[in-house]
Amino acid sequence: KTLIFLSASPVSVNDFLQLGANGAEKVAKETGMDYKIYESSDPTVKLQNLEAAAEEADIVVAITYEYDEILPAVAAKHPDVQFLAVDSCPAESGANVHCAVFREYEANFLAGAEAALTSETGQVGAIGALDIPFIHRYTDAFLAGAKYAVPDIRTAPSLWIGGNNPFADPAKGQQRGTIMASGGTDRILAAASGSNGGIYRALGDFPGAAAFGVDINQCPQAPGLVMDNVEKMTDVAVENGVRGILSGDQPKVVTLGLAEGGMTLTSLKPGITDSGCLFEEHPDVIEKVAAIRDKVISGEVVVADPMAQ
Amino acid sequence: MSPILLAALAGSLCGRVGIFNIALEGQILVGAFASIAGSFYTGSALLGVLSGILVTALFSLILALGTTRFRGDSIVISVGMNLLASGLTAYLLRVLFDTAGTFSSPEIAEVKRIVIRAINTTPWIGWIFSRQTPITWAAWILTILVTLVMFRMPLGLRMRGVGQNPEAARTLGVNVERLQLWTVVAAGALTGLAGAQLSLGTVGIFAEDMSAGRGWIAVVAVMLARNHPAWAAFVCLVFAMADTASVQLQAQGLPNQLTDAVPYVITLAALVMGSLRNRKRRQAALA
Amino acid sequence: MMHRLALLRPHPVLMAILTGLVFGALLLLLSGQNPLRAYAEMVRGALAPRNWNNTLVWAVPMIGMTLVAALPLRGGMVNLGGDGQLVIGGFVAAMAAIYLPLPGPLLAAVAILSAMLAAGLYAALAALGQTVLGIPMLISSLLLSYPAIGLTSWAAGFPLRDTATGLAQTLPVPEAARLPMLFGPVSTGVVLMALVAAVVVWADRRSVPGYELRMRGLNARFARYGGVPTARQTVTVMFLSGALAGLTGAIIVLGTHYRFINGALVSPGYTWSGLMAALLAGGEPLMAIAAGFFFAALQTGGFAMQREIQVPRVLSMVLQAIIILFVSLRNGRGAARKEDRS
Amino acid sequence: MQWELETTGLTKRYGRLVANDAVDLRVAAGEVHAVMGENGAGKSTLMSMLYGLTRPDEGAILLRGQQVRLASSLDAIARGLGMVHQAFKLFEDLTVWENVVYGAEPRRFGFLDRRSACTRVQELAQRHHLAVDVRARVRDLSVGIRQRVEILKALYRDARILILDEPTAVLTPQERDGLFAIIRALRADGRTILFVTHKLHEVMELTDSVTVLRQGRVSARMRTAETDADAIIRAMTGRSVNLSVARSPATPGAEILRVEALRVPAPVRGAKPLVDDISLSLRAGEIVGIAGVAGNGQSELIEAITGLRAAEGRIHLNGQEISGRSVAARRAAGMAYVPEDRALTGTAAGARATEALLMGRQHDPAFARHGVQDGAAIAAHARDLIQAHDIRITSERTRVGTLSGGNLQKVVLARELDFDAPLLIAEQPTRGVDVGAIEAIHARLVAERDRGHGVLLVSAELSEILGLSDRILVIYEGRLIAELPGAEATEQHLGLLMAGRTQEVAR
Ligand SMILES: Nc1ncnc2c1ncn2[C@@H]1O[C@H](COP(=O)(O)OP(=O)(O)OP(=O)(O)O)[C@@H](O)[C@H]1O
Ligand SMILES: Nc1ncnc2c1ncn2[C@@H]1O[C@H](COP(=O)(O)OP(=O)(O)OP(=O)(O)O)[C@@H](O)[C@H]1O
Ligand SMILES: [Mg+2]
Ligand SMILES: [Mg+2]
Repeated sequence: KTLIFLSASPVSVNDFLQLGANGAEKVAKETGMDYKIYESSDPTVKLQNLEAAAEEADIVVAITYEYDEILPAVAAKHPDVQFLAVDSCPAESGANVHCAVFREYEANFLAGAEAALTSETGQVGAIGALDIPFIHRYTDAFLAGAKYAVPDIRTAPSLWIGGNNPFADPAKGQQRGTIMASGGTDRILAAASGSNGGIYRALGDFPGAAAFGVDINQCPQAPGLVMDNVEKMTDVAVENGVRGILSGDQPKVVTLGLAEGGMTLTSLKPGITDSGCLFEEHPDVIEKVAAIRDKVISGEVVVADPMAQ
Repeated sequence: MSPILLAALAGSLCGRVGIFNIALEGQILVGAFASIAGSFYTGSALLGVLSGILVTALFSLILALGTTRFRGDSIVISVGMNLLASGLTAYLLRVLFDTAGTFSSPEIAEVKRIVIRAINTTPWIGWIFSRQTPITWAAWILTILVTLVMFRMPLGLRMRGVGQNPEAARTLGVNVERLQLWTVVAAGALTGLAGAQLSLGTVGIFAEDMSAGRGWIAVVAVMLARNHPAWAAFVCLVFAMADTASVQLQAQGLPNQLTDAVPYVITLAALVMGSLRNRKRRQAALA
Repeated sequence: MMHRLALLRPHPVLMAILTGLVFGALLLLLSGQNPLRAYAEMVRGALAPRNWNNTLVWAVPMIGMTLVAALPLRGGMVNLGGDGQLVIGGFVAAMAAIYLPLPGPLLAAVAILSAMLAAGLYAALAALGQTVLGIPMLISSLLLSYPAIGLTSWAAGFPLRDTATGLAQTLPVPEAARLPMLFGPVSTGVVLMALVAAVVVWADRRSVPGYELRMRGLNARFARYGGVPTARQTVTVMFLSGALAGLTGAIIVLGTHYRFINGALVSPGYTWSGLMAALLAGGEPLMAIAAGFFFAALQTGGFAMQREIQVPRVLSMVLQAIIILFVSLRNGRGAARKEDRS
Repeated sequence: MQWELETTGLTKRYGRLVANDAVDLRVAAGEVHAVMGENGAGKSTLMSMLYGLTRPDEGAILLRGQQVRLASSLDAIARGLGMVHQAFKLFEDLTVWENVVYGAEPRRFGFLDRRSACTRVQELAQRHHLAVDVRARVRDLSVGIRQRVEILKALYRDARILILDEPTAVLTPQERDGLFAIIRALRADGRTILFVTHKLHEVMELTDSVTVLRQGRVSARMRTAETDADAIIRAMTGRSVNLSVARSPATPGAEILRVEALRVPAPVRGAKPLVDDISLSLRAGEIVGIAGVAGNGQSELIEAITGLRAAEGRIHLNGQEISGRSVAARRAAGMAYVPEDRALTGTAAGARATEALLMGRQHDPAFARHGVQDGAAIAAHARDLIQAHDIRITSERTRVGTLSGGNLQKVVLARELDFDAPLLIAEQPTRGVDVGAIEAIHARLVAERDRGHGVLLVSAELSEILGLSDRILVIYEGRLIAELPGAEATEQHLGLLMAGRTQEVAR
């Protein structure tokens, strides 16, 4: 049997893609399947790769929203191939399409709370790669969490990287980071993928300032500058999804949030010691954040999905 | 803005000797890559910057030899170089560092920034003057230097002559091709420094296509300034202010898709206004 | 004399392609790959019957943007604003198709025509910048791209966004407005583009405007002297060039994506590849189309190569660049263009 | 005897063409030495080898008996050679002093020493009586002054031997006299001058000895004092040539062209208009010559009439008002135009003969219907013209860039005469064309007139103006300053007028 992992951009461009690929590779090895990655970088090639994968594989894992449009038609043409859409779900699709999507806003909400609780200046903010609804799931939820934890916290207007290369322009990240930090913001969510590095460098010039990374633990990348990370466990989603498909009991749609362990903060992961993150200096805050998480899980606190607005 | 400024200096040098260089974008990218790689392998920021300068100077030999020895068209060569830079850096990123997208590593030694404590956190002034790398300060010194060389030194006189009338320069014993070649290579070194500032100076990270249009802005500055280095620097300054202002506009809630276009729209507006002023003059020229 | 020499040279383009392949092979060896295997995958990925469709799908916009560049180039002008014109075309096509209350095929036709009109007018703006204000078209066309990209991307991201998805993209285009499929992923856009390409080639060789444009490209002063209205010609040619970009954008939107997706028209780099193909051919349409097709095959093959043996597909970019460089060095082209640029 | 400058067996080949064939040149110290020959005889080639711009294939160059290798003009300059080229080689945007010191700049601490550069150039100019404002920009200078700048450049580099390639071609007789005074002073200063020219009387007036080239070979070497014009012509051409055109008096008819108050403003604010309030009239069956030193507005006047340049004022052609109309409309109203530069304006090097010969008639129903070209008709038309005008060309599909200058001029003439337009504007129609071809072109122009067409002739060649014009208009600094009947004009008289010296003429 063959498992093919489809990514709309090179996996190493984005940490959560890499994570997903790792998960796919792991589960393929475990279950004795052949494993391949098809990377694209363009909508047309994406379709070509999807079709080539459907021809060849038994299970196709397609990651990110970018496959929403084209997956249903291709899946319909290949009824014996099973598809797993990770991170997003096509609107209407056949029985051979399964989805694993995330409630990113839940974890970002917690990060915002943590930011507000640790902020010394009393001001937090968020920098996103692009001003698109999907990224508001990060930025808006972050600010909402801050307000929830510390009602009189000030929030800076969100800034965006933009330009020719929003997901990989660290220099612009540095500029945005500097501008936001100079304005007195000392906790900043960096939701800009490859541009994040620049945001971290900027904070190096502002003693006491710290950033929140996304997707994986980014603390080692900028020691002493990252407070915590909003982790998106795409590897878990892929592994569980593939196993479920193999055993035949994978539901049509799985949404993964705090409750399912699909989204988390680095600080809330069990057994974390050597994270390199700043949160380790604030065990009291982490306790409070953990309490908020429990409330979110229990439904006592409802986090709004910014994309649904 | 110093990467753009350095690239604009390079562009005006090339323009003065009659070579239209629109490969600045690619040259910056090569410089950014080479200096990161140099810094990574040597562990020294200085060596990293030097390797950025050296490699980009070598890279610019394509344009230098292409337009002089092989009499190719500078636009075609430049477009080819831009593509080559983009492809080659991405390819080498995979081959050398086994990664795609961005490359960062603790082993990359960054250029230290000069922090002026007193104004460090002051808005505007702090953003502008504090936390600048030596490269940025060098860029301004180089602007003065290039302007001096261009208008106060025999070398500059020769360069201006070569751009205006290569045939005349040749009869006076100036080796036109050699002067053009070295000017383009020197300009390549400047863009290498620009790339070093972009990657090593600002963030210590290399990202694919991280030049992100900065070379094109430099081209525009050079054209607006008609190859005058000091004016090009002025245009860069205006552009940088427009860019910073556009971030402020973002903070006011304007979507980034619109604010991104602000510097270009301002440039266009400046062009239109400038030519409206000169319009009468031109009407006398060929209809 | 010079011309005679150029004719005697043995297939400079072929030599350049060979040199490019040799360089590419060296790069492949450097990274521990087998060049023969890689090239074989590339050829298979581009030309094998199974993949032929993919190449075709890629070639349609590629050739469209090649013509966009070639048309002005034929007259010694450069249009660097293809990206802006392309997104305007794609955006207007999507808007017309989504919001105009027209029946079936008429809707598609109106969408395409309005895309061509809008993009053409936008390109003509750059031409007017040159003829009326004296702003070099090279620079005005490039600068005009940014607001076009910004505006459409904002519109797709905010007021006109399809709120059912998390993306900056418009609503889907109604079924009726979509270009019918021919086979596989190949839509009737292929036919449309082939027709347009044929018209361009024919007009270049047989029509009076084609003659006037060619003469202008050879010597702008001569054309003016002979009564060619060069200012009006500049505007017309840029309008047509922009209209072709608009058509390309419309074909992508109505034939492939079925909506306007932010970034999807610009990110494949059709504009720059097309410009290179056109430069490679010195603006001669038939050669340019061949070059565009060649690049499309190269790029499609590159993707397949990456898929099959994980060789980074940026290698095909490198190949393209090296071929371009060698052709330009060997031909020393562009002497005619210097006239207009000064 | 020790020669100041000597060449032995100097040979230069361009492919199969031998531009210089074993040339032995001998120039004595302190003399003015003329080099003569027809177009293409190899004069410029010889001079550029002497100045190190072109490397000889064979032979040697000797300076004061020493053989020298001149790898570049730098070598030549270092050995005391200076050259003023047929086409000036100046930097238009730079000042006079910058042009002069270029490549050998005085320095102070590595910087350009502008003050000492200015004073040195100023002193040099005064010493040699070359009046020129050293701080002026070259673009603002007249041709005569530019030539002085060129001479200054050579003197600044302390040239002992000065090469002047056709220096008088663009000068008025008065400017020419000024140049001759300068040359004599230089000779008195002990310098040697090599003087290339086509004009016999200049040779007789100024030079000490003459070397004549014919088809790349030295055909004669003589002392000026011991020879005469006829001998030189025979050495140049191998025959006697009569350049005067036989023609009957004009019979002017209806007015074809009327220009009223034509004005072309200057490209920079505040400067004088290029064409300043010019009115003129041309009748059927006459040739009107416009005489003037190059750069006095004649090119701009013609461009304004033909529609290539925007202008104020009114122009009537054939009774139709054409001011403000396009080039195409003006051509359609009955205008044919042989431009001054056949390669830069009159044709495109990359165009095939069919295409070059079609220009201007591309919309003619004979060649195109509804915008679609009739290839067969176009080719047939091209073949007809090639045959009728005896254009030496391989086929009608050949690109015209491969033609020699004379044949290229025939292409332009053939096309424009074929319009059969009532107005023919001919600008420098024989520039750089050899003697035989000149005779033929002059005959064509007269034939046009005799067919009842009006011919507007612009030429810097006084003999051409005098030989062909029924009426002569003199243009000076953008204005028409005199009109005189062709029969009454003399070279001396015209020369003064062209220099703007109207009072002296009146006296
Ligand atoms: N670079 C060149 N390549 C090929 N042929 C050349 C070149 N330069 C000169 N020739 C040819 O060599 C011959 C001699 O030319 P040259 O310019 O020396 O003549 P000339 O006597 O100066 O003529 P003119 O009176 O027109 O100035 C001509 O036939 C010319 O076409
Ligand atoms: N720079 C050059 N490179 C190559 N060939 C040249 C060059 N200059 C001149 N020739 C060739 O030399 C020959 C003579 O050219 P030139 O222009 O001197 O002729 P001409 O003496 O003006 O013409 P004609 O004898 O017809 O009046 C032509 O065949 C021309 O193609
Ligand atoms: Mg000649
Ligand atoms: Mg000559």
